Amino acid sequence: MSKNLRINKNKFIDQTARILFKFNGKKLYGHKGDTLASALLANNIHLVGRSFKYHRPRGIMTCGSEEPNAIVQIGNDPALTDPNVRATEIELYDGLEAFSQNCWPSVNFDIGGINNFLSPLLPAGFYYKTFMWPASFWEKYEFFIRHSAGLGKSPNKPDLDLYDHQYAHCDVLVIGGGISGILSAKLSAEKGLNTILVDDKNNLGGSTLYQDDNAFKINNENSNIWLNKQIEDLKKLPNLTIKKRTSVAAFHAYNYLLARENLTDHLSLHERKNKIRQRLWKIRAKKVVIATGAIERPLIFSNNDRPGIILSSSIKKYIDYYGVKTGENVSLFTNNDSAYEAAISLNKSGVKVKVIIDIRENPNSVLTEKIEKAGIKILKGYTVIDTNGYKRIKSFDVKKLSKDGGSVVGEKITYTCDCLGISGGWTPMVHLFTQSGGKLKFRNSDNVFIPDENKIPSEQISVGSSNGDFELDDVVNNTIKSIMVFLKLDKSNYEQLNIECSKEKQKRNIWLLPSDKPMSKTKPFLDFQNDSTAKDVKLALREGFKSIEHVKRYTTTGMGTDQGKLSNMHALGIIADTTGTNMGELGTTTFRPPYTPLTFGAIVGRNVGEFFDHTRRTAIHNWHVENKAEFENVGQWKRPWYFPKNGETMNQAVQRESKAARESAGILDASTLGKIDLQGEDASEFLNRVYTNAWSKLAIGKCRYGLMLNEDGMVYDDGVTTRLGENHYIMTTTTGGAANVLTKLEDYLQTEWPDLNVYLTSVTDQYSTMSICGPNSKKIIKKIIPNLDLSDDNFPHMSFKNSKIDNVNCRIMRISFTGEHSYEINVQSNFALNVWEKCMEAGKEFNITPYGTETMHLLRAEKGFIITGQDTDGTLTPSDLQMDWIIGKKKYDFIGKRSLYRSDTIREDRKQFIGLLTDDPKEVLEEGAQLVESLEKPIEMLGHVTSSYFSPNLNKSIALAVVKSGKKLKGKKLIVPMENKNINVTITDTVFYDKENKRLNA
Amino acid sequence: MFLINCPYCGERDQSEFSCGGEAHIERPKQPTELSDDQWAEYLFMRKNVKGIQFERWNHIHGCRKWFNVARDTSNDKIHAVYKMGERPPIK
Amino acid sequence: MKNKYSIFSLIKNAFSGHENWQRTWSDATPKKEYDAIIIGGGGHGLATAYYLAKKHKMNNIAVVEKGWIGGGNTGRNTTIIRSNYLWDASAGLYDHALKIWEGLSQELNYNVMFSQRGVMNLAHNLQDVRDLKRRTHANRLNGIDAVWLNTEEVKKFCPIINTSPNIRYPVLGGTLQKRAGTARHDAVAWGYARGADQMGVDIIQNCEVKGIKRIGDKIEGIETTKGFIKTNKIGVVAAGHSSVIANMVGMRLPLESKPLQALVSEPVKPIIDTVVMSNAVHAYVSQSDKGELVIGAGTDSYISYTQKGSHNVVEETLRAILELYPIFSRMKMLRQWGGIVDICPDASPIISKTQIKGLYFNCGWGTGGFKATPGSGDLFAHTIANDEPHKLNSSFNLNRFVSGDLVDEHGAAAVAH
Amino acid sequence: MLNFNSPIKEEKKYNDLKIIEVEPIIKINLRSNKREFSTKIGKILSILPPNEANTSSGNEKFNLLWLSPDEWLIYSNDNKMTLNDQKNLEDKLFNEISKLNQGAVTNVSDHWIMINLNGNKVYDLLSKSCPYNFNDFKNKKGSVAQTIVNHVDVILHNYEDNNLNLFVRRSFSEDLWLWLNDSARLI
Repeated sequence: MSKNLRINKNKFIDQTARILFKFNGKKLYGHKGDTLASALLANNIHLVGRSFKYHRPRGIMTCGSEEPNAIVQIGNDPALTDPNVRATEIELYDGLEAFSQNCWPSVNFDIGGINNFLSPLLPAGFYYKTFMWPASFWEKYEFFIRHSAGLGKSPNKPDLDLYDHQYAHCDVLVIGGGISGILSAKLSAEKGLNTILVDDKNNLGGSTLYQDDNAFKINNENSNIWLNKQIEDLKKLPNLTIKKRTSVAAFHAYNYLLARENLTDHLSLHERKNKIRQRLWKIRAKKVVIATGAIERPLIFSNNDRPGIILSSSIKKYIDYYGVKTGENVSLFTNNDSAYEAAISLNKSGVKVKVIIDIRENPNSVLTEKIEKAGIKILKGYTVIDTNGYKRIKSFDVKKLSKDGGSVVGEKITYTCDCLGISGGWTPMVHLFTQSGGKLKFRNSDNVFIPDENKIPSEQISVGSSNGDFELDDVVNNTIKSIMVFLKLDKSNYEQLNIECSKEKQKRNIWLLPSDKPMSKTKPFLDFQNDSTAKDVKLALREGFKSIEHVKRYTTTGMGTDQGKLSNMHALGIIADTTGTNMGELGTTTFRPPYTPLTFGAIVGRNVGEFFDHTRRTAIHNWHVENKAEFENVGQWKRPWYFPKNGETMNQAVQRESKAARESAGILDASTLGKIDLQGEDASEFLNRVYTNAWSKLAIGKCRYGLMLNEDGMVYDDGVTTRLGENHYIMTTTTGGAANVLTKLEDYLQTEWPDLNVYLTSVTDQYSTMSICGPNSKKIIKKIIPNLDLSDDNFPHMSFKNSKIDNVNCRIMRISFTGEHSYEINVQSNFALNVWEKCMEAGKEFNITPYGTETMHLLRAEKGFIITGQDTDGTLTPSDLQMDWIIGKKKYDFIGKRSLYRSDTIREDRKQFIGLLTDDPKEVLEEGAQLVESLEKPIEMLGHVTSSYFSPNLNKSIALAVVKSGKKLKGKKLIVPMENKNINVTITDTVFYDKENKRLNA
Repeated sequence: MFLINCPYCGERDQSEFSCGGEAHIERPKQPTELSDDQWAEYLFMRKNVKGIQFERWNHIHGCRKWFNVARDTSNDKIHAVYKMGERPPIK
Repeated sequence: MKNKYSIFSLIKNAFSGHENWQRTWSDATPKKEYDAIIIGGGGHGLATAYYLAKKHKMNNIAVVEKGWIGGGNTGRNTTIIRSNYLWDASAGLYDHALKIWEGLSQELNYNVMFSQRGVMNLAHNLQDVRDLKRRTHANRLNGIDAVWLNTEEVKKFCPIINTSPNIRYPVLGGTLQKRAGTARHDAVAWGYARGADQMGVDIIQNCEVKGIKRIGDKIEGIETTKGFIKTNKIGVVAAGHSSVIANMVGMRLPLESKPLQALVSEPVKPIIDTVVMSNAVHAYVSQSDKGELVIGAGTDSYISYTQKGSHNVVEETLRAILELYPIFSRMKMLRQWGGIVDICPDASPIISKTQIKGLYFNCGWGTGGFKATPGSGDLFAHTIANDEPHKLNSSFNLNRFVSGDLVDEHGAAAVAH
Repeated sequence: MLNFNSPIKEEKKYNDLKIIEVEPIIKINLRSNKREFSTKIGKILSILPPNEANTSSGNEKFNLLWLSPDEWLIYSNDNKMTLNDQKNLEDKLFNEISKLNQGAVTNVSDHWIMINLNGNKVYDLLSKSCPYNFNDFKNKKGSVAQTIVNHVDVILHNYEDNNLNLFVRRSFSEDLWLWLNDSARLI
């Protein structure tokens, strides 16, 4: 167990620096440059986790993002722990702590392993067929299912890390830093194009980086040496940006791509402080080059999932790049030449390769010759039929394949081993291509889906093995050729390359390798993480699930955290074989973003906490804060809700504020109301069309209340509009409706009525508005603006005056939302705070009382004024609101007019706006409570309470409501049925206070 | 995110725009003359095309101008952009 | 009669290596003529066929599906089931469905995994509170089990929600329906298909409708990629593609088909045991039995049939998720996808006859059709079989857009003051 | 005299970056689709409103930014202009244009807050949350862009190399200011 399998020879791993890490609590050492996987393997640890369903022991199978098994929990700080991290991707850092997942009590002894023995009862979709009796028990079964499912654990404290976003715009984006990506980027940047090259590793070069065998040469140099020179040249190019540790997650339409850059996950915890963990690049590229490479396929045979069974190319990388032997008694099993590359590397490193099982009858290339010369045994036309060992492979059984490959013949041979390398050929990584909308075609010769060059959705190209070129000569030559066309290059420095590549391209493909046992006795895994086997796929087909999507969903194949990178092709192959369909016709499942899982943090970036959403503040905001206002969120605005004094509750504060406003003076910051400046000779006509009432005759200097409808006749917004000049108005809207109203009005102007000469400009932020109301309001205004004639004759209700406060111009409107004599001061915002303070100073002797939205609501409710959005809900017409008076009957048209005369909008039994008084004047109704006439079931609901308050000025509870046929029901008794009691109420008029409007001019 | 070529400001990211739905639905000049059925056609009924759709977009975070776009709703490809009041440049 | 599913049949089949399971449903080739044809093999379409056969004894019927059954919104939604709707008509419709859900696994002998883990809707501003209280009161009086929870009760019910008063839009309370929950979406389609198939319904996949033949105002049949099929009754349950079918008979519908996106995280051990929805901080989340967080995003504003939406919608959704559940910041999005939802102006569905005799539409479910699947199928079957709507779907007719009697489920239309 | 209170009143310095609010600045919004409009503006300001999209014109006193085919923004280079001078200019424009039905003139001095960003990292900073492609903009003095930064509407004016003025609505300005500073420290 504590063996060291490190070979002392490597330039990629810094063996001078030892790094301490812990796996399942055990202290281990690795080196800088290791991944967790390579460090574990160097410590001879293969068993990393347990599978999802059967809890079978699983080990490291790959060296990249396709890893299905070796996924671990990193760290145990509840705020910073990361579930489901691939050991093959995470770079080792000092102090890294990793834990096996989905096992209890430990990965070595896992109770859940019992599922493996129950597996005959747990075929694909078993849960659809059982757990139904008794009916009420599903949730009890489900509890156990839920607790045995899941992989790692979610953090349970808020994340402490920072995430960032960055937009980038480039001419060419090259995805993948392997040999074809490097050549593409170089050609592009040399042409002078603004180029970005991204690669998910910390080193450019892909697999060529460590391909130092003399069987692969470019211009008489070993391919790795040649490539290194290209990389050095590349780094000098001025208009090239290289982003390492950056993985493209999504390729959206219009060449919009998302790439995640990892900035700190490879650093020790103390080095991460105050650094951004991940940055999401939002890249808009004119052209995209996809050079994402290919992934080696496993082979599907019984018990192909044991720890120690590793993809052959990964074995090669562990040896050549990480300097780690994956075992000391290794055999290989293959259907193509890739395994021989691994054999050469193993041989060079002094690892004995016992035998290579090749399903091909006559593999015959420079590589195979090399191997045979080295004295390594090759069994040609053979297959592995089973493996043995529980927590690590111990041996495997081999038989000769029949001619057609459909069965096995002859004697069983058993070989011992501690590692079995497997290679089933290669699958191009076409995920990003298909995400972008590209369509694939199937190449029968070697069973791969590759981009269909006739179905490319945008300015993009796939090159290298992601385009189906797997051999060095094809990769290099075709990449150069196609990039030259794609970027319209006349010539390149690469036209006379001499490439030696000695692999044989012959493959023999058998999706599901035969066994000497009946199918039901075998366990040929397809999706290693989700434990779905070839048997499950066949069962699904027998049960009538024929579409690839049905099979995927029924068997869960391809739905693990690796999203089927290893399993999808075999599943398709087995379906095609079983149903006798051509794979090209079968098609693939949809590849969905992201390519590799993306943290929520990276997607959200910095819009968390205080930056979750904007806070809009009025110019007087700081005064409110200093004066201890409680705030209400109204849209994005912060509005003072009430101003509690000396520990008052909200109710106490509101009662005090409301009384003060009626008895002496109150002041409200109304700056959040939307304000639109209208100019142009058709401004009056425009208002006629957008409001229900008539505007042409409004005199200059006068104000008027307007009601705006949607085209479907329902009340949409309201506010007061003032005529400042012949062709000049200022309109106010509700706070929440401001932006939408302006957009809607612009829409009508630009698209329906372009003939109208009217210009709209938002001035919401230009002017701050403070409303002073109450019997002493006049005296206060007089103090601030002594020279303004405030007599009712000169300055009547619903009119305005231009004036000056000190040196600053302002507009004073005499309008009222409280029913009191009141003034609204509109002043340039940068002077508003000072004007407010002046009002407070001037009002001091009258006990001027600042009030917030709650008191405003109460005061207006006493007068029966509506609040759109509170008393209306988008289903009420002006007539429903008992506001027939505001409909300009003589007007030919206005927005929404026609809708008011439809058969269901003219009905008399619609819900209508009314007032309510509770029989018990102390009883305050709950807003939202329903109104009924009788409690007999089924209960018919007649309407609901929209606004409700205890009125200090009337010393009783009042409410506003909408009730079916309410207009006709004045005086009628209704019931408000609450959970624990029924409240008796009577329908009244909507105006509770000062019905004669005497106070307006008081 | 689409890249939309505002006829006034040039190519901009979709996040600067808002979509106003099907284009060339003219508001009836004389709504009062219409039957309930005809009014409902104007108000609610839509072609909801799968294929080339003519639709309205507003460069709401830019020049605030409305304009028309011919976009294939089956693949989101924009085929043409043209100003309000103009006829579609393609069929 | 097919295999009955049970633990015993599972054991029995285990002994024979699961070689003897029968087909869940058979792939039919179209007959020349049917008494009725359902266009669209999603959950609603298959349920319609199931109830036509079961309750109305119409067995000579077919479901035609252009792809594979359950491949549209049935297999793409976030599987939330609830009935706490505001208006009486909606509450009636959705609670009818919920009641069927409660016995559906047993009725279909197929475990649809309906899990009544509760659905909680959060309020973040004073108007939210008014609206949700209004809904809670209405629900209670309509016999729907909704209760109002204050902030502490919200926290108690789902402890991982950030209920701090210092967040941008603090949680001011919420309404909870305990009977609500989630189900396994694919199983619903497969279970109904199996049930319908057992009663003789033909399920025809990979059969795209290319045209509808009618003489005068009477339906004659459909043109498909598998040839002409005669029928006098067509029920269209084509979700996002409803307008495409309507256009075949020259009809326009009050629908817009828009992208709706959803996503799942990598699977983790149980961390959230209910469904939480929020309108103002727009996101909803639950956790699947597999352990994935299932998160619903919003719709885009434009029409699209691409099954793809804009990235900013996903970003906004996750922003809301992290505001309410900052512990999820390190969780990883595993898979993201889109569906095409057909949305009515009043956010309520259409289950209705049309002016063409024998042509019926069931559409407009917008973002929330899954929850209604059994009820929708039952009521649509009733409407087709009787050529008259059931009382429970009479409000959801096409004429409401003409007369103005909308069932506006948007709630409060505007934020205002 | 009333006190002037702009929302930010700060200047912040970072590596290669300086952010400062510059106020008071007079800003006037102009709208017109009339032919004589341009001449009138030329007479009053001695600058012609630019016709080309995303550009500006200017002299030592004023800048005139293109906002749309019928909309422009005037802002002054001088934050010492008296209230009276401001009022006079506004009135003059209003009387010559709006009163004569040649368009609209609206004072938006306090609607927009002007923030000056200066330094080599200006565009890196904005690109953290602005989808706009600055590749051409940054090389062309006088360029104008209306876009969004951290989801807020802004007007950007390329004043000089790596020196731009950003206009944001007053009610959003403190929020955007916080965001700009939080971002600047992360560059």
